[in-house]
Amino acid sequence: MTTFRIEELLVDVVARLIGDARHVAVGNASPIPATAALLARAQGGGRPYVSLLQSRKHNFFTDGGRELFDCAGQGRIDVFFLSGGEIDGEGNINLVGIGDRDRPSVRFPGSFGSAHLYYVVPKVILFRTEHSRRTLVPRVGFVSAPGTSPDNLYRPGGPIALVTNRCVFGFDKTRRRFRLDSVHPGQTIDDVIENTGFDFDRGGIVPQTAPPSPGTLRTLRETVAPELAEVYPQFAAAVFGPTGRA
Amino acid sequence: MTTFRIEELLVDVVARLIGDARHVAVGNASPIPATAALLARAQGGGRPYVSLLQSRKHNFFTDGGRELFDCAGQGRIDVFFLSGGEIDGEGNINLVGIGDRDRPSVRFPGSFGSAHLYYVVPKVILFRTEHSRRTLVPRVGFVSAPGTSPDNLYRPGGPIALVTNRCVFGFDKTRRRFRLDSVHPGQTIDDVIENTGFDFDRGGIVPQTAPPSPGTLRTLRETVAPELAEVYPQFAAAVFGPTGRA
Amino acid sequence: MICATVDEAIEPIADGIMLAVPREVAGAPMEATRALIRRGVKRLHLVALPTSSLQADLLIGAGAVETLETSAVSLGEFGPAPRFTAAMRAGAIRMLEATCPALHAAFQAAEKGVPFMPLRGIIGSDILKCRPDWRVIDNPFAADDPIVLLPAIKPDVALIHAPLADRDGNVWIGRERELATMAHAAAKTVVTVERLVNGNLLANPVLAAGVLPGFYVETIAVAANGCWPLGVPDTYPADLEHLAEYARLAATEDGFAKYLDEHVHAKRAA
Amino acid sequence: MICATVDEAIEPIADGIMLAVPREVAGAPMEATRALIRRGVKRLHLVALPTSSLQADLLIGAGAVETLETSAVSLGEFGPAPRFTAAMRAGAIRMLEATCPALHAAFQAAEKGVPFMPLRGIIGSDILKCRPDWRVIDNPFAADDPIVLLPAIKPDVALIHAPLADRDGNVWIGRERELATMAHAAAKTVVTVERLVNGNLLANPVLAAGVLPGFYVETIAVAANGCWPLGVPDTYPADLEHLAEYARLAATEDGFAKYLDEHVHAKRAA
Repeated sequence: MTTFRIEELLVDVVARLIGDARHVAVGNASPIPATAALLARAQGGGRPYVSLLQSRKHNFFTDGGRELFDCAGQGRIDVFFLSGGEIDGEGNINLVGIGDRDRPSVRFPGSFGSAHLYYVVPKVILFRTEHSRRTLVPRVGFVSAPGTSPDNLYRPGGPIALVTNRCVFGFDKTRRRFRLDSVHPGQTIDDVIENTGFDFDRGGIVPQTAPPSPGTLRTLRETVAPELAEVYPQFAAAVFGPTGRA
Repeated sequence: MTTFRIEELLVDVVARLIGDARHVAVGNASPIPATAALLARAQGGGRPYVSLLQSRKHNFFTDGGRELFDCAGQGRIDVFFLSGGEIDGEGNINLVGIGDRDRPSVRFPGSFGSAHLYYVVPKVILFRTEHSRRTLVPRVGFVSAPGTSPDNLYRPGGPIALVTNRCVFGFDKTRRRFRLDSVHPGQTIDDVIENTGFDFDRGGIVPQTAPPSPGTLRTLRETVAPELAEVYPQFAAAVFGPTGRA
Repeated sequence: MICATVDEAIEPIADGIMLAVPREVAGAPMEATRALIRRGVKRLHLVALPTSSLQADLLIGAGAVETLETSAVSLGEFGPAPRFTAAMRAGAIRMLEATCPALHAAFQAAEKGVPFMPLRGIIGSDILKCRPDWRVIDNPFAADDPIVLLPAIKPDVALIHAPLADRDGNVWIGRERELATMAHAAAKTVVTVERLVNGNLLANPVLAAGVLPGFYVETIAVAANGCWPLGVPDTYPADLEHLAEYARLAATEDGFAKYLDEHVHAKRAA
Repeated sequence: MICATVDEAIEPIADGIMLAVPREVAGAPMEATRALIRRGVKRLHLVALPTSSLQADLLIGAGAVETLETSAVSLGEFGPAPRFTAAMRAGAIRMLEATCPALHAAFQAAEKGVPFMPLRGIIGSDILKCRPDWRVIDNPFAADDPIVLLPAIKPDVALIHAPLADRDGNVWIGRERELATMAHAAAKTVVTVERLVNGNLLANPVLAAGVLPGFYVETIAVAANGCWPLGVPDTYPADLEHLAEYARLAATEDGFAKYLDEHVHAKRAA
């Protein structure tokens, strides 16, 4: 059996969640989602269109910083990635802070585009490698963007899954809860329960997260890694080796 | 005394109405206002900025067709020119048509930007060479844009004057009426009354429109005419001679 | 996406759709317009952003337009647009009166994925009486301050012409930014270009500033001199003699039919 | 309008004004920012469209900011923005939370001369609780469809940096279109550029597509390498070593004071 790194597993998981899409956009400082989008494009023979906001070479917007949001508002962005300093069991994300609003005990950078993109992008994939009771909480201290909205609110988009370094949660929009879909190799369901601050659903049997296939690993290491090196040199070197190849 | 053409008189009249301004914009198919704007710029040593929408060389907009209107909405366009198939005594202009709206007896091209620019540009100069009861009417058949608005309506702009081939009317915003300011050489007050379909105010003595000074004519013929030739070749040739010089 | 012929490229422009076209000076795709008339396109809701000249007049005269939404149709220095004027006087088309910035704002609303856009002015104009679909509300940020709201215009197809495109579908539109807004607002965008270039237009930062990215573009076909007899900004001027001839002929039904026979149905030799 | 020095160019940026600056990747005018801090600018309402990194952190650390309006402040791969984080935890600045597209839309409202702009999303976010100046209305074009209205943001001054300008004040901004929107929205625009070029940038149609016309510009000064240690798109990259050093030093009050002494008050040798 082929050996692989956890990053390669996560990239494969995210690429499968992307599925069939026309346009995937990835924000700044998101090497694993960016790698997954490039993998999906390599496996899809050029589809989806991939916009990496951190890159000039992989960024096709020419109408200024607003174009990503306008484009998403038009329904042209099928997949986007969000994270959170805190994420709770209803899919609410907190990018602002914890404690008194005027003198917070913890301050995060800010909400970025989440309070718009979370509503209008059909497939939002939540990604947070640190899976702990510090990050996955019962109730976020500040709702930068809510996981669900009342039926009368215009909301074609929202979360479909939460990927961590321990497992993959699917999101059930109608039950407004996460569902444990698979546990990564080396992790147990108990590890997940112990390190998750919110309740979640799970079936009787929870499968192990499927490892990336040899073909996927080859594409990743031979085709994607060199492309990635332009955008995330440190990450590409660390995961795939100094030449951008494993 | 220097001889001059009626067009030169009208250009001089309009240039004086422009007065001190930062940015004058002139729409398409308006050779006399365009010439007046270029004359004002020549006399102002480069001020005002002049945007001739018909020209590429004298058009500084780079944000598409909307920029003129956005720029005017920002309060950056001080002077603009409008006309009308019909103009009435309250300064209402009709660029749409006469008669039943679904089967008009007369149809004009349409309102263009008048229903916005007439409201937001501080100095709108109405210009219509044909001065007759057909064009200057008691009440327009369709209000493309009204001469005045109720006090509660946001309206920093509006008409300041109406220039025709017979005279200059000033517009009194509070009285919502035109006032005969001067009559062109060769015309009498009776000519004006006879050919005007609306009532207007006038003082006891109505002066003759001042002729362009020799200096103005020199600037017009030597400096402005060559610039104009690029934008309105036929007009420049007709008024200033084939070389663009009188 | 890159089509062999203009006829192929215009396939997305079906009968009865809302079709957006640019103003006459921004590159009106006349070759594609003639191809549409040859194909016999019908019942268009034609939106000219914000005005039109020969393009709208031809489509109206050819009976392709059911509804016209624009701020003005005119041949400029060549006078009124004769087929538009005749159709209006005969009550042959449904006219949605507008004013230029209202159309720009309504396209920007669609571009931003919002249902409406506010605009100053308009109140007191009879245009409002023709537009029950436009609303007047009180500005919630001030007291006693009425303002117009314009519903978003989301065309089925935007039809534009540009100087250059590359094989990835990126289109160089230069200063004519409303062409990008039209593409952003429309579900699909059909493009004709003077020529295709090798390489990627986005690779050059100077060119990239004037590029419409390919992911907005449905089909592209080369149509050299494709705006004739109108011009393309900074590329070639309008054919004034031809436009004068059009104004002469189109003044009558018969003359217009003759024009169609000569210049539309009989495909013009380049 | 063309100034001899950056100090002269920034004169319109008075204490207490609303100052708009671009996002960190669009060309943040750092030389002008250091000049403002040397001059001791105070009580700014700083609007970063839509986010900021070193520029906002420096101004906050230097005590120049009274109110901050932006969607996020971060040093990206170098971690949290330390002076911003410290000021927030100490309650030292007034924070107006936002989300990126809301700021873009609010600048576009000012650009269009309208009092507000609608935007989807936001409802249900606690950002609304921090923004009593944002309104929720029922979309007049639909039933039971709440939507947010954002009041226009009209900065007193927009401060931007670009690669090129000509002596008529035309500025080449390329793809960074929000720099044009900022200039359109602001009462005055102050520009630093890498270099001045001869001739008129609008004369070349390819360059013209990326030009901000001079009539929006109040002052221009040359500041070669003027975004250092941040980068200018397609021109030069950020100085990652220096940013790492900043993150290290700015983690403490004393370290930040040391940074100011070394890199701001002691004018950096070019």
